[in-house]
Amino acid sequence: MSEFEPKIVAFVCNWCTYAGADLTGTSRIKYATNVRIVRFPCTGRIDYMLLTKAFASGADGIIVSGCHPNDCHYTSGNFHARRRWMVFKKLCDFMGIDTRRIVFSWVSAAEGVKWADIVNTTVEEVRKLGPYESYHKLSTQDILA
Amino acid sequence: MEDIKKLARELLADNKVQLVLGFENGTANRVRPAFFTTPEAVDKLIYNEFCIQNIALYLKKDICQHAASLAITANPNVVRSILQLAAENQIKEEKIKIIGITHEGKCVGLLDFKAAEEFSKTQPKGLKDEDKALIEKIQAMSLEEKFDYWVEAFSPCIKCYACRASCPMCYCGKCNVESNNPQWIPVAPHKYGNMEWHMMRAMHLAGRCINCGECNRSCPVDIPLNILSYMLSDFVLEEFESEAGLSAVFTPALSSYTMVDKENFIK
Amino acid sequence: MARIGVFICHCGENISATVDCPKVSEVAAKFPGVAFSTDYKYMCSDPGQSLVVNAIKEHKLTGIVVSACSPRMHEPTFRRACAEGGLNPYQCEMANIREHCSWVHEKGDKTDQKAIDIVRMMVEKVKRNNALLPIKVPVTKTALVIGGGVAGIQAALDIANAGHKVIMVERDPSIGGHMSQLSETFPTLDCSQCILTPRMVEVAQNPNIKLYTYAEIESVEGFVGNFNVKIRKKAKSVDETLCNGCGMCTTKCPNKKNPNEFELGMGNRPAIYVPFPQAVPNIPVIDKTQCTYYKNGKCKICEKVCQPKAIRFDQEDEIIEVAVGAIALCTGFDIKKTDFFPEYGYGKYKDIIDGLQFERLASASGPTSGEIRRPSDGQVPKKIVFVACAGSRDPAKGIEYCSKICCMYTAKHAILYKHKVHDGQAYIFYMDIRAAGKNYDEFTRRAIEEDQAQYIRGRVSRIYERDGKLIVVGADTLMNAQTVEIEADMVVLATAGVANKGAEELAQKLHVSYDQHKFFSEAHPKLKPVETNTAGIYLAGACQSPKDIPESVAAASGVAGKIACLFANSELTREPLIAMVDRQAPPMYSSCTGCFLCQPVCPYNAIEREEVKDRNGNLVRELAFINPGLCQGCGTCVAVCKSKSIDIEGYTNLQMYAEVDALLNS
Amino acid sequence: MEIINKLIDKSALATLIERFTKSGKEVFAPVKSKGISEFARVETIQDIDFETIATKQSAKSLVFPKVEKILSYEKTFDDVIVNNVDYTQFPEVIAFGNRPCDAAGFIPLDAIFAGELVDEIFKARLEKLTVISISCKKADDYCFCTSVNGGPGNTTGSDILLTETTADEYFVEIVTEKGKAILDANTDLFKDTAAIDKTPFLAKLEQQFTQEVINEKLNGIFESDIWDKQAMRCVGCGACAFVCPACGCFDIQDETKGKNGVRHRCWDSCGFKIFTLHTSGHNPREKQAQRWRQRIYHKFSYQPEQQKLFGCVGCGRCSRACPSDMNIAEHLKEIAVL
Amino acid sequence: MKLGFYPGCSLEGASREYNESVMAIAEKIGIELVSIPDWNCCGATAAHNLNKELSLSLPARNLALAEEAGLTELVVPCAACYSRFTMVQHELMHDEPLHKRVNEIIGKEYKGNLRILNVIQFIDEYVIDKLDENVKFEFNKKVACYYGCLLVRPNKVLKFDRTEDPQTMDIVMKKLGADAIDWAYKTECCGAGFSVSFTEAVARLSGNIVEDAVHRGAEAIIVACPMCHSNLDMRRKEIDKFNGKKSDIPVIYITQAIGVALGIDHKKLGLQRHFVPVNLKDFKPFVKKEIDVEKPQNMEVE
Repeated sequence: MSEFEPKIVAFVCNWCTYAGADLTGTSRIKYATNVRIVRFPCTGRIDYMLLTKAFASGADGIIVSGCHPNDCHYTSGNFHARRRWMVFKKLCDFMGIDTRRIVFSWVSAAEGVKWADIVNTTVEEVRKLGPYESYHKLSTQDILA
Repeated sequence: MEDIKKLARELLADNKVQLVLGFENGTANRVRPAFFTTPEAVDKLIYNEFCIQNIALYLKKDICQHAASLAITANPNVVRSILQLAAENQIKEEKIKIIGITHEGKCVGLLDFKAAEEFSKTQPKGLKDEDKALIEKIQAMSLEEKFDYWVEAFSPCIKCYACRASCPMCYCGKCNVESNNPQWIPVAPHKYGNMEWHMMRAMHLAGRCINCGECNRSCPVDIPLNILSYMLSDFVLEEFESEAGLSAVFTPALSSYTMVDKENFIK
Repeated sequence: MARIGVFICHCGENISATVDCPKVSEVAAKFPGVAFSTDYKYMCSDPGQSLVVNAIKEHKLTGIVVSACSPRMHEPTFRRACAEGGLNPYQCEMANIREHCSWVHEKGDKTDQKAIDIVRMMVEKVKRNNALLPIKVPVTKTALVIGGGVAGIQAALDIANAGHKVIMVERDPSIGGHMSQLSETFPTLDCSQCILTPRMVEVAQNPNIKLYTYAEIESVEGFVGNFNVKIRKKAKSVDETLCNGCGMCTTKCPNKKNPNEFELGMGNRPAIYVPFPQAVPNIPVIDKTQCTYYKNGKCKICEKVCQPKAIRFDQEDEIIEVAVGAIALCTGFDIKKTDFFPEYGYGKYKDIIDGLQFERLASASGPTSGEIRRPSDGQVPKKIVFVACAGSRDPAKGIEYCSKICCMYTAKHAILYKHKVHDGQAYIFYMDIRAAGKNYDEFTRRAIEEDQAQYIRGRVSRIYERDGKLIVVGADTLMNAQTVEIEADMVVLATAGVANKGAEELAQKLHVSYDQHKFFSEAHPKLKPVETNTAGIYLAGACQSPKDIPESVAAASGVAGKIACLFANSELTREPLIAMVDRQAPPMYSSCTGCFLCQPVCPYNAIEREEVKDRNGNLVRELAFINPGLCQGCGTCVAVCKSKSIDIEGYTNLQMYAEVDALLNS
Repeated sequence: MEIINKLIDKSALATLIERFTKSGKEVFAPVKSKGISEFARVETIQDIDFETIATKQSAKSLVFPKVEKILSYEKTFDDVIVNNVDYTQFPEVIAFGNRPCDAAGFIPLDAIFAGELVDEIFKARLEKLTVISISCKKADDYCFCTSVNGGPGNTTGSDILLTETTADEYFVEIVTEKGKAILDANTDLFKDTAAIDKTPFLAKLEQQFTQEVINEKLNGIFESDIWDKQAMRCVGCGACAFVCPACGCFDIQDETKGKNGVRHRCWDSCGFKIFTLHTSGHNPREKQAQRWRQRIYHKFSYQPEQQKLFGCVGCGRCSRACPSDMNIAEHLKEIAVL
Repeated sequence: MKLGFYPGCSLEGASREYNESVMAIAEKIGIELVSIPDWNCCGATAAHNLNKELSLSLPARNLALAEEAGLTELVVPCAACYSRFTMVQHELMHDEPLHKRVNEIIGKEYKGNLRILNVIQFIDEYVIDKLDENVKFEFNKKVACYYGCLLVRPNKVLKFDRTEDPQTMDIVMKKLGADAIDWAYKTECCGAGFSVSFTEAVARLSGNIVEDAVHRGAEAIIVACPMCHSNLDMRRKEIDKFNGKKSDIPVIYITQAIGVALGIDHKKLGLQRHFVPVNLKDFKPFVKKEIDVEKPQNMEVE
């Protein structure tokens, strides 16, 4: 049996992490292929519903990443996002949604190495956790099959 | 109760309000919300320990929207709801007269918003011991147990939306679940649709819920929805020192931030 | 039905070395809605672009996905090609299979699969793209300069010389700012007023500049290119059109013992006064709090002696409304007194003064006519101690930042002191000597080497008076941290530079952000140093952070350049990737419930309240409205809106949802 | 078919249920859990709650579940492949221990789903359903079946009706062929008896109005302000419709995951604002009062006219479930005396 | 009114008069000070140089005991004890793992609900308002209020008074009718723990303090710390030797000064126990005067 390859979705802001991931490319730093990047203008734009949507759509892990505090292109989008994530994480933890599978990070446009690192460690951690069966089952049992 | 009635009668008789929103005796020994428009009708007004439905809900309904001015018999939950609605631009102070009633049922007369804020701060909050115990019980569970608990707890949900309909804070003209392009929340009351619906609702109420527990009381299948809000309210209070329903001028926690918000969970 | 074209670029071998481009193209051709799919060596080359243009026409495409490099690289290129093919330029999406795929993975199936997924995701997105038109905003080609210090003067003159109208508002009765109070300037020691006053006169004489002194900003509304500003012109009690500046009133005013603000309390002025002889405009102002007539209802001597009959005791504040297209914030700074440092005795002992007061003592036009005499008894101090960082770089008690200008002016003070008191000795307590700048270090060396200023590296712990001397107790960290006690005749504290009074209030009126010290914040610390987060509002000088004269002037010219660019066109074009609130026909009007919880999250104050009224003018609803002139498109409001009534072009709910769905449900 | 009268004692009843489950039939009966009685799958008679007057929700979900897949589909490059639900494979279901009003509820549902246009899925479910009801010994303040042509011992809609006559025995009325089939397969469990007057064993419930009077009154009061008055405290949730045994409104929802998707039928309620909302923004039933009026008219005017039956069985569930005490019996009484 | 009380070793030994005077004024104004049952050494001066965990655990145990005894506020007259207590509370409340660790060590759970007051805070909150009604004599002397190093430091933790120019004692003394002088050494170091080990340093540091007070005409030095007191009082011989002149300025605890003004018997206040004799006489009956004192705001930036 081949090794489990986790599906990772990354929700990133356009100005820092997307550019940081561009830099990873420009620097030819290799990382795991498991990640798919979705570009947002700002972390403040990222709707928490999209996170559960990603799990429901089959993601095993999620990376949410944006500009470091005080570096937001729009001044405060990341601060609003940070607070939203705090509350969302609390709710997930209370409802048994596996937040070990959600990695929040700040990756700046200069942190190409960090981006590769975040992806690789997330892939490995999620690989250890295995497929997110419980949520996949919940979200598909009444729709597929 | 007589002082409440007297006050209501006077307000109507002096044309200070067009409508008094309160309670009357209902069927099968129940009490129920009632709308009084004449001083004579007020004879039927009651207030007792059973009048716990959060009638602030009706402030967003047509009957109250169309009244030029109204009064409301307001226990602490109703007062908090009114303040929060005001903070969210849903009700104007000049339109409403609050007949304040303490949690012990004592009438404290008319409250303007400033007095209502003071009143609200002095009244005990709604968390019951059994709610607290349930929160603690769930928090002690393992991740899988929690997930199974909630999937199971939500499974009887029939999406009648009584929780939404009876919540004063759920005043959106178009609820998220009604947005179908894209369809954010599955409408069907299957396990997944129920999970996402209740999760979304809990997030929307985070930092805004005044913890009246009405969602739980109105639920025909008795889902302990209120503890989701209780738990998040506690969290928001602890983390952001923010509490809904205490002031008519208030920015809820999720519409604000501080530089020092925790980020120990961020890599 | 969507007809999407997919264009896979090899980027030479940059992509094709690791991604099987023909295969990706082949798979993409089978995606629902894809009408055309191809791959090519260099999509950004001219033939590549022609390929795109022709395919759009030939296959009647409704949208294109260019699968190549990062959109940060070539998105504009392919948007242009898209438009050339006859489509709306915003019907183009880039699938980043270079930076995010071919460059970061090895050749193999997984990499191909990832490229395919990325393309599928963008195909699903572009299907839902809307045709967008750039936003045009008209521009009123008049600039408002707030603050008439050296930065404001420079900005106003530059803008005016570029041929645009300028309105300058100054809070004090004269322009000139702090620079007019200085004696000499570092590192050249040229006389401050000598270089400043000609520029002040230029401002007054420039036909493009309208000057309002003794005036403040009442309110600011609108957005870039279209600000409406109310200016409160405070009553001077003098008719400016009649006054000829003869000075009779100030000479004859019997009430002369009022603390002189310009001299920082070290001199007196009459109740009707011109702040300093070279003031622009040279028109006096009556200080209503001091004037005998205003206090007792008797006197009016000034009115009697005024030949042009310009005195107006009944004059009232006047509100002037102006329309401007851009605003330059040049409100300068203030110094923090040191009463929060009780151990330094400022305010308790007369001979402990601050740096600005020393400037006046050293100024030829100052209260001692340029002689260094101490305030208590007028004696010439023989031993003088300068304390640098008296409040700066002190997170425990003062402010944590470096006030930047103090190292230099303290060196200047030591030099000026030595030039004026030849047998005197200056001591300087300092933390570090920060003299980075053209000829700056040379200047501080000169203070040490030529003018024998004794620099002591250490902090002062206490200053107290004993037997008529000021005992300055400090440590010399270069001498084994030994305690040093100096019996001084006078002490000068280089107090911290702080935000000007009212900065916070003004920032709120203008909706610009400010830091925790109330200095206005630039839009980007490196790349947008003179812009604020509010489009059309710029900042120059020490209102941003402590700055010296050349820096303030450079920033002011930068602002003038920015404003001249803005005014170069009569319309402003902006990317239409902005947020909008749902609007529908009555009776719905909108799904917005008017909770306005989106308002506080907008960094640009772009969310306004729109009142929906019925035919009779009765208020029906209050709805959020996003001002397209102000929105910068961060989308935070979109995520905050509970009823999903806000959406943002380019990243709509439908698009993002489709992307997530497409990524995983292959 | 003429009603066949029998007796069955409780141990025989237990055996009967055992035989059902052993033969692969799914038995649904009231089950009490955490203080709430609802229909649920049972294995033995011990699981069953015989005491509760009415379960919170009706038995309608046995034929009309709250959410039900009606087809699935797969998108290809240029086509959509539709797969219908195989309704021949539905299991045999026994509804046991429901009240006569629940049984009566299947009649109007049948009229909605299998009237002029036949809903095959519904029809298949109903055909596979055998209803064994138990008469009511007790009624509560919300019950009003006697006012809508029902009663605590009414056999309408039941295949078999049981009435407890002694502590150990039920009087059995075999009403339909489906009921007879059960009798025939289990003759050893039933004892013969002559017809028994059930009245002493039934709950007493006074008639408050007749549905015919309501029907008649509704002819002239469409524009009356009574609807505003009655609906004033309605919060606009769908609890009443969802717990109603006779409400059949549904919503169709397609749910897609990538290329695959299903079409779901889920309960809907005329009490919801968006029930009639047009895309244009126009809503023919803009006010809650209009929606309340629709509910009453549908049950007491439109259904009698179109389907010759009434859409209310008097179970009182809507009144019990209402968060703001909208008591339908009270309101109907008000209409009856207009 | 009941408040917790931690005497510590000094107040039971060398500074008995401090203890006596605190108790005497508390009694006079009707406050009961309840000692922490089974209290232990706070570890001051030595522990935090040797073992971090020990230095935290010693005070933490006392604090936990106080909490267990149901106390909500704790008066700690010794400035060194007070400093340790507040620092420990601050550290534990800002470091959760450390807090857990210390709780494990002491085998008790310290929740951190205790408010810790030094003597001048105690006076400021509970005594100062009662002065007008209880004071019998005017303390009509010129005094130098000496705060030393620990009482108002570090400000980040204490959030009380101004670190470099504290005023609370000056205000109290002014209220009692004294002329509290402005002088240079109110927060300078007295030599503290070197009292025994390095007397020369004490002589120099304390010498400067005594000299400036005398030079400015003070008739008494007012203190609120047992160590300051012992250095300025007990080491007077060495001080005088360092200054090269004899001085007879007495060093009085603020509580003693208040006690004197309250009319409490001088013996009960322990005034006879000092090395430098206290010969303060001629106190006039107290007449209430409006004094011009503005309470200093805590102006420090956090």
